[in-house]
Amino acid sequence: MQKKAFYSFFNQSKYLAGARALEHIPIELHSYDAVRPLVIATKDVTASGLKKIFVKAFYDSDVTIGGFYDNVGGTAAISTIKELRILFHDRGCDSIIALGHGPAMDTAKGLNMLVSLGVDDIFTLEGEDTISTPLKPFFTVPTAGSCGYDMSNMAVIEHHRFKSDFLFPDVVCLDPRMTGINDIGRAVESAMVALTHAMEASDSTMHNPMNDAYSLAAIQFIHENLPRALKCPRNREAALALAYANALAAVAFSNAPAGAAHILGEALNKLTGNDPGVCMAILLPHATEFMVGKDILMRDELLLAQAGMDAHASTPEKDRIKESENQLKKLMASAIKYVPANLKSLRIPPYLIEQAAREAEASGSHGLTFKDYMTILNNAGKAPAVR
Amino acid sequence: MILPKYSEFCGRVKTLSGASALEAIPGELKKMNSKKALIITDKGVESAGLIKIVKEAISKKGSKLTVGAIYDETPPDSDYKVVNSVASIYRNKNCDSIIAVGGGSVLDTAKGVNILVSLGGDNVLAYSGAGAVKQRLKPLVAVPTTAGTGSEMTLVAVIADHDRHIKMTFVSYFLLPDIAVLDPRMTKTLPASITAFTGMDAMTHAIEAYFCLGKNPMSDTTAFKAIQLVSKNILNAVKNPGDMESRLAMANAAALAGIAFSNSMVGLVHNLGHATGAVCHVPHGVCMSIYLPYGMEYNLHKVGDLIGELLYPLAGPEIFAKTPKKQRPRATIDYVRGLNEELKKATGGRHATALKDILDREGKQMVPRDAIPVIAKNAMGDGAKTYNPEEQSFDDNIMVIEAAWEGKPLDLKKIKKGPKNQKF
Amino acid sequence: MNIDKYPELKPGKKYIKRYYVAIMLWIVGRAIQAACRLDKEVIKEFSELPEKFTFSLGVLPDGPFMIIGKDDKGRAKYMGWNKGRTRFPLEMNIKSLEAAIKVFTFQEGTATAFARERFIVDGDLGYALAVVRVLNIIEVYLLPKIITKLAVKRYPRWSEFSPLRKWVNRILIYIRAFTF
Amino acid sequence: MQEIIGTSNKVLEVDLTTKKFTISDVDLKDLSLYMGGKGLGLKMLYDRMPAGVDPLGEENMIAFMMGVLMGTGAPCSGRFAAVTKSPLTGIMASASCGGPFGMALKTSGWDGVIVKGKSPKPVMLVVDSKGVEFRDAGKYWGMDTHKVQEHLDKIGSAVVIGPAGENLVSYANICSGHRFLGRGGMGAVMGSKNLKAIVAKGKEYKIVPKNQKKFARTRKTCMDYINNNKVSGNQYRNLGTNSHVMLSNKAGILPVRNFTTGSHGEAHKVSAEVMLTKFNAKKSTCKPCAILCGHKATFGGVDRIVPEFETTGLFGPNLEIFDPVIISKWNETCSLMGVDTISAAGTIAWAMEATEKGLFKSNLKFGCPDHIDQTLLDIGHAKGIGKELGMGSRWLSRKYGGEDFAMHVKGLELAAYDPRGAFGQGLAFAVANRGACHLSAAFFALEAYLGMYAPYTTWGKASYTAFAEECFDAVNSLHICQFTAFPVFLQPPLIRVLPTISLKISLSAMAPIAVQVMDLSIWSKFWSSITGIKMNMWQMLKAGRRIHVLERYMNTREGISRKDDTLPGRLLHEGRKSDPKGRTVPIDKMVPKYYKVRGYDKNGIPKDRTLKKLGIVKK
Repeated sequence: MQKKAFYSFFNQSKYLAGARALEHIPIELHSYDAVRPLVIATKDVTASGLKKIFVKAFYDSDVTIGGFYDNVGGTAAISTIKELRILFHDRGCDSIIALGHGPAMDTAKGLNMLVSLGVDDIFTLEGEDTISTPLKPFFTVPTAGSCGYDMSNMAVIEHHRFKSDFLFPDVVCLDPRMTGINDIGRAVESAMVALTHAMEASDSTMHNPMNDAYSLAAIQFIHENLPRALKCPRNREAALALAYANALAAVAFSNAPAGAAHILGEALNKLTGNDPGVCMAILLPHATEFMVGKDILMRDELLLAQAGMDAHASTPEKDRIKESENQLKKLMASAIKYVPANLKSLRIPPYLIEQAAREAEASGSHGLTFKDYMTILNNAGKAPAVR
Repeated sequence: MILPKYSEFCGRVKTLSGASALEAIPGELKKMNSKKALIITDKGVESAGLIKIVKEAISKKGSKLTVGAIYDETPPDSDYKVVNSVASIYRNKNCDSIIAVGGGSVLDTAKGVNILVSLGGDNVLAYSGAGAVKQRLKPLVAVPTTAGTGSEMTLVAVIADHDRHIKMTFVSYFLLPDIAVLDPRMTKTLPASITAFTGMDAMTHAIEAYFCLGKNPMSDTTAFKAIQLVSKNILNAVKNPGDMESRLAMANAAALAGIAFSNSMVGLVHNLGHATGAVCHVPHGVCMSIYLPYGMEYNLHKVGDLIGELLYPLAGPEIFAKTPKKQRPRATIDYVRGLNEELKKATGGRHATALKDILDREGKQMVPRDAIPVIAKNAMGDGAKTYNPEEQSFDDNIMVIEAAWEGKPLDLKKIKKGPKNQKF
Repeated sequence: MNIDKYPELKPGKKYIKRYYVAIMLWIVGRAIQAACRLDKEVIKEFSELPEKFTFSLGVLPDGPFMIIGKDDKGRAKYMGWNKGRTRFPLEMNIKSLEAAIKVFTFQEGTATAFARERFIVDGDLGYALAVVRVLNIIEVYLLPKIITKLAVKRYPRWSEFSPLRKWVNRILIYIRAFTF
Repeated sequence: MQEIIGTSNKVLEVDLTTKKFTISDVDLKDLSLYMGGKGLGLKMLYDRMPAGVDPLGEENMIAFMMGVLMGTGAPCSGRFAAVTKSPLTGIMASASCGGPFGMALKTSGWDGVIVKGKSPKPVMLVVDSKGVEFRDAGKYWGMDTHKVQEHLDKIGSAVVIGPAGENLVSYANICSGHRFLGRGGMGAVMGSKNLKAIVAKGKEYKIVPKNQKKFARTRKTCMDYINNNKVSGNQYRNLGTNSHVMLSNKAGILPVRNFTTGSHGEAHKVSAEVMLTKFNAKKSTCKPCAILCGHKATFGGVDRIVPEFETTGLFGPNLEIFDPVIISKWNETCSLMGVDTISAAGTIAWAMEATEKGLFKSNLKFGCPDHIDQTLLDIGHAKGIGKELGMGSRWLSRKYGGEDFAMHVKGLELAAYDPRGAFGQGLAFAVANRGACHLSAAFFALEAYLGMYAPYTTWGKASYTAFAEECFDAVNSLHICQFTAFPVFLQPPLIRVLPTISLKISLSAMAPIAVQVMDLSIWSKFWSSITGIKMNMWQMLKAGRRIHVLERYMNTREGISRKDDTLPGRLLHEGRKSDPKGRTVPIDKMVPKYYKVRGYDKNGIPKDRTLKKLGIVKK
């Protein structure tokens, strides 16, 4: 570890994880002097009956839910946010709880900026560290669908990116009743995003012990629990662990530069509408392989997180990197039913793939060239359909 | 990884770490639009010339930050009167942020001051208790000068009321410092012995965090990393104090351990350690390093596997792989004992491994044998015991302390064992 | 947007659970009072607490509570369940009713509950620990071994806790607790 | 004059890179499997073009295919099809047009022309019976569609592109006479090949059906049907497609203010009645035609085409503008520039809303007619703001946000029907091969106008959509006007005597059977009487299915799958303001059913079994 290099690390969130976590929300709200949260949920929450559980959790507390908006669609839309501001003020709310996955969280973050900073057009805040005053208390209750973005310090609204430490949720409440998996495919996709973020955060040349604690924990969780979840989606413990992993990966992601697989995955998602989780999952093994080939360091702690102490200790030092690549491949293979093995099976036209590489280079946050990205993409394209 | 039925975790402190971490303070404070900082510290730190370094660092060119005032009379255990008076200084000089340079008491004082100046009022005791503070406070930067206590990561402040002879505790997540600065220059001047036991202090935090009742996934990984860093660097840091890299590593380890133990509470070692410190005024870290092996032995039957796992970060994969699973817990404990011995060598015997050979400056014994019952009694009233996997009654305490006094391993048969294999 | 579509939701009540916890607290409270006249350990613990010491154990945000105080003879006295706004030198609060249920159905022992941060202790931790020790003893008295085993870290041995003393006191405590 | 019996079965293949052309003969088997027109075009591209080519690259091909009926004088047969890979959607696009070029090419002895490659500098093709002549088109480059056609008139009839096509506006169209190969940005494909125009001299051959007697008989019945049917014989003939305005407004499926609500009090101002009386319009249609839906009028001193409904609806109410004169003016600008009015209007509507929401900077505002004409010119010349608007609403919304209200499917902007008032149309939009195409199943008419389906249920919608798609793909391969569907569906005796209610019930309850009793034999009779190859209506429908699945199959090779068969967020999440119930399209209920009917797998990919059964891939 190059501890000489300066690093800074931050994570705002407090995690409540486990049985009856929801019932702890009122007391947490209290520690912020908040008593009237506005709840923002995605459409599916009501449908899958989670709303009932959530509301019941507030019984016998002195917290009144100022409003339960459960109509967030596929993306965080500025119009929704503006409407929610009216609701927020009308009910005199003093805090925000986001329930569900991505869009709800982003909407909540947008609303929080709007109501806390009193701006009229949040797009003036676009970019990094544009906020300098704390926002209103913001809690999140992720469900199974939420992925490695949602609990990060970033919000994406209408393709505008907002990044600030004040956008971290104050409390992340992981309750097995909420994180239960009902769509395993979706769960796998989000786990893959988390895995990508975690791996690339721990691999990135700027890793530091603090961030490692998070990313390695996330990786370990996923490697231990994704297979369990695949075997039995009803397994609540595994589901909870995956949700936890997502939350931790989000932190690692917030404190490290985005990696190649992440950048390419997003570009492909934008161009073709394929799920980012799928794209990243396909690209990740090849991206890491490429990095190793470029001997951009990939550390053997990784194997420790993937395979546990005994496996790591019993593997001779020089083989560890190879081994952890195999471990990754093994994991992907176990999820083959939901995540195809190569880009070919997504049938993306070559000219779009090139465009993706070009956009990835333009984003420039990882310092790879168009050629590098193309090699990764081509490897991913050629890979055998069965692992 | 063990995922407990229910657990909470919060590491809400921005960490700046590196050879030039201090220089980053102005920028970070600027983000929180703060312009004028009050520096709180104590004489020791001042005389070690650390304040000079800090001042130079934060007033380097380009920084908008000015130093409003420096208060360096913080007593070894923080007093509420001091807090109130410092608060008035802060107000008079109308500062808008606090930089605390020093150990636990300095930071506790700073936390108290921060409460007063942010929430108003002129007596800090009005805010004592759990969760009395419910708002974000003014920016507070913690610059630890001993790589060990990890107090820069804790949400508790203990402020004494010497008139009534009580210690008021203040507990709130808003008491966490906004920024913790880990800069090797701050720990460079520590003498070997102190480096040794503060290091072991951090080690103890981490190890106990790893097997005590409040453990949770994140406390595990942080503790794991901390142990790794300490066992890799402590000897080096003691032998050649100038080695910035291992100094920084130790500082990081302390911070990580701080996160770990403030989230998963700590047990017997701290319990007895606190008591011993309170009764015989032995430095915290010394007790820690002595009690650590006993703490593990005492809980062996409940959390043996976890203790076994600890061999990995302590001794490294090779030894771990060589040792068969059944012998790992034992090996871990022996390793810690061994480490203590080595430190004893490295510090020329100043690093004690048994209570009886702790000596003060005049070289007379600090923990007399007849103090043991008093310590045991005192320990019954210390919170840490709650989180120890195994129940500890008065007699248990006596038994453990005696062993530690003698400095010979615990007789496992003597331990009253509850149900095996702790569930989390 | 039609904001009436998203009405505000006032918290409901979980009566059965509330009553259950209330009753448990009442029993424990009475039992402590009784034990403080019988069991030497309990008496010892209490004698070490300061004069006029009172503490409350309850569920946030608004009860039920159990308030125990030292009367002038230095013995524990059960002082009802209604806390009101008064503050006590020691307040041990369980964060939510559900958590309280977990504790009082002995799914989580006191120590586990502490470890899982179900409790908020306001006041001197030393006293709190004394109270916890008392609670453990009370549990030993009130409940059959199988259940108590779940609740405490280590069930007291014969040496510490002779069966004779246990049974005699158990009966007496039950009698005292439910008679006035 | 020489005669061609049935079809010439000869297709010209032109390579602009090498400036060479070859003549390939159509295999009669392919002809009977794919019928000609669109179907045959797709088949030929499928054989010639690999998957994943860049739509604007030189590997892309564009095929202009004449139907079997073309030139025989069958009613409403003056139409031809074009097929290519669209730069707007990145998948196959097909369009149909009633311009004079079709007749000319057919009577020069060709059933179609396929163009590939890229010419270094502007070029035009002149086609006669001998073949193709490459002429420099430098002097025509930059001319608008009408001016260039005036120049080319003395040579023959042409398909041309306007400035939009030259500037690769991704929804540029191709013009022939006053008619357009409207959707999917085929103009840009021609532009990318530096191909300004294709001119066919024509008048060299006479097309005669093989079985003249049968042909004449069929023709007569068809004419009767058309003239007696109230839609084709009255509504369209007298009012044109603008008659949809009031019908839609009544049914609440008229898009207003970028699909925020379904009807508007001022809609009558742009209704067909008002327009035609105001403009005292005359008929102006494709030839030969028996329905005569097109109209042109003289106002503002110049002859102008009266805008079709899509244009009126999307440039009118959807932008909250209710002045027919202005709308026709914009219609004119679009035609001159060679821009698809539907996509242009859709994109402008997005721009207006995005501007309102602060996502995008422009001077466009709902209800404000200023700037729009200029914007259209900018789009055509890819100047300033027009450069980006020319990329279509999908591209814009991906760059600037606002995907919820970017009204497109697979990149193709929605036509002027709000599916929240006609769920079947919603499904049709979602699964249509070329994107949000209103003609692929034209469900709106049955749901909202003729009341044969309950608009707010999902019963039988999947089966009917599938049936209609097959039948219309057949129609577009024949190739005959799609409006003949009204008479052919509704005029046969059986249907005519049945009360509507019984139709309604049978269609909704047992769609699979009900659609089988419809008498479509008219169309198949035409085809077989001309070619002399046997084909009954079942075979024709199967051919339709074959064509449709082939197109889907080609699209899935470009990465199309379940994720793309959906509707814009607005139609799924927020109800129309005009609808108190705030109903939205239950798309996820209908699509899986549709896949089942079609024989696709869960992910929307045609199963091997299906492909084999239809003979698309070898058994």
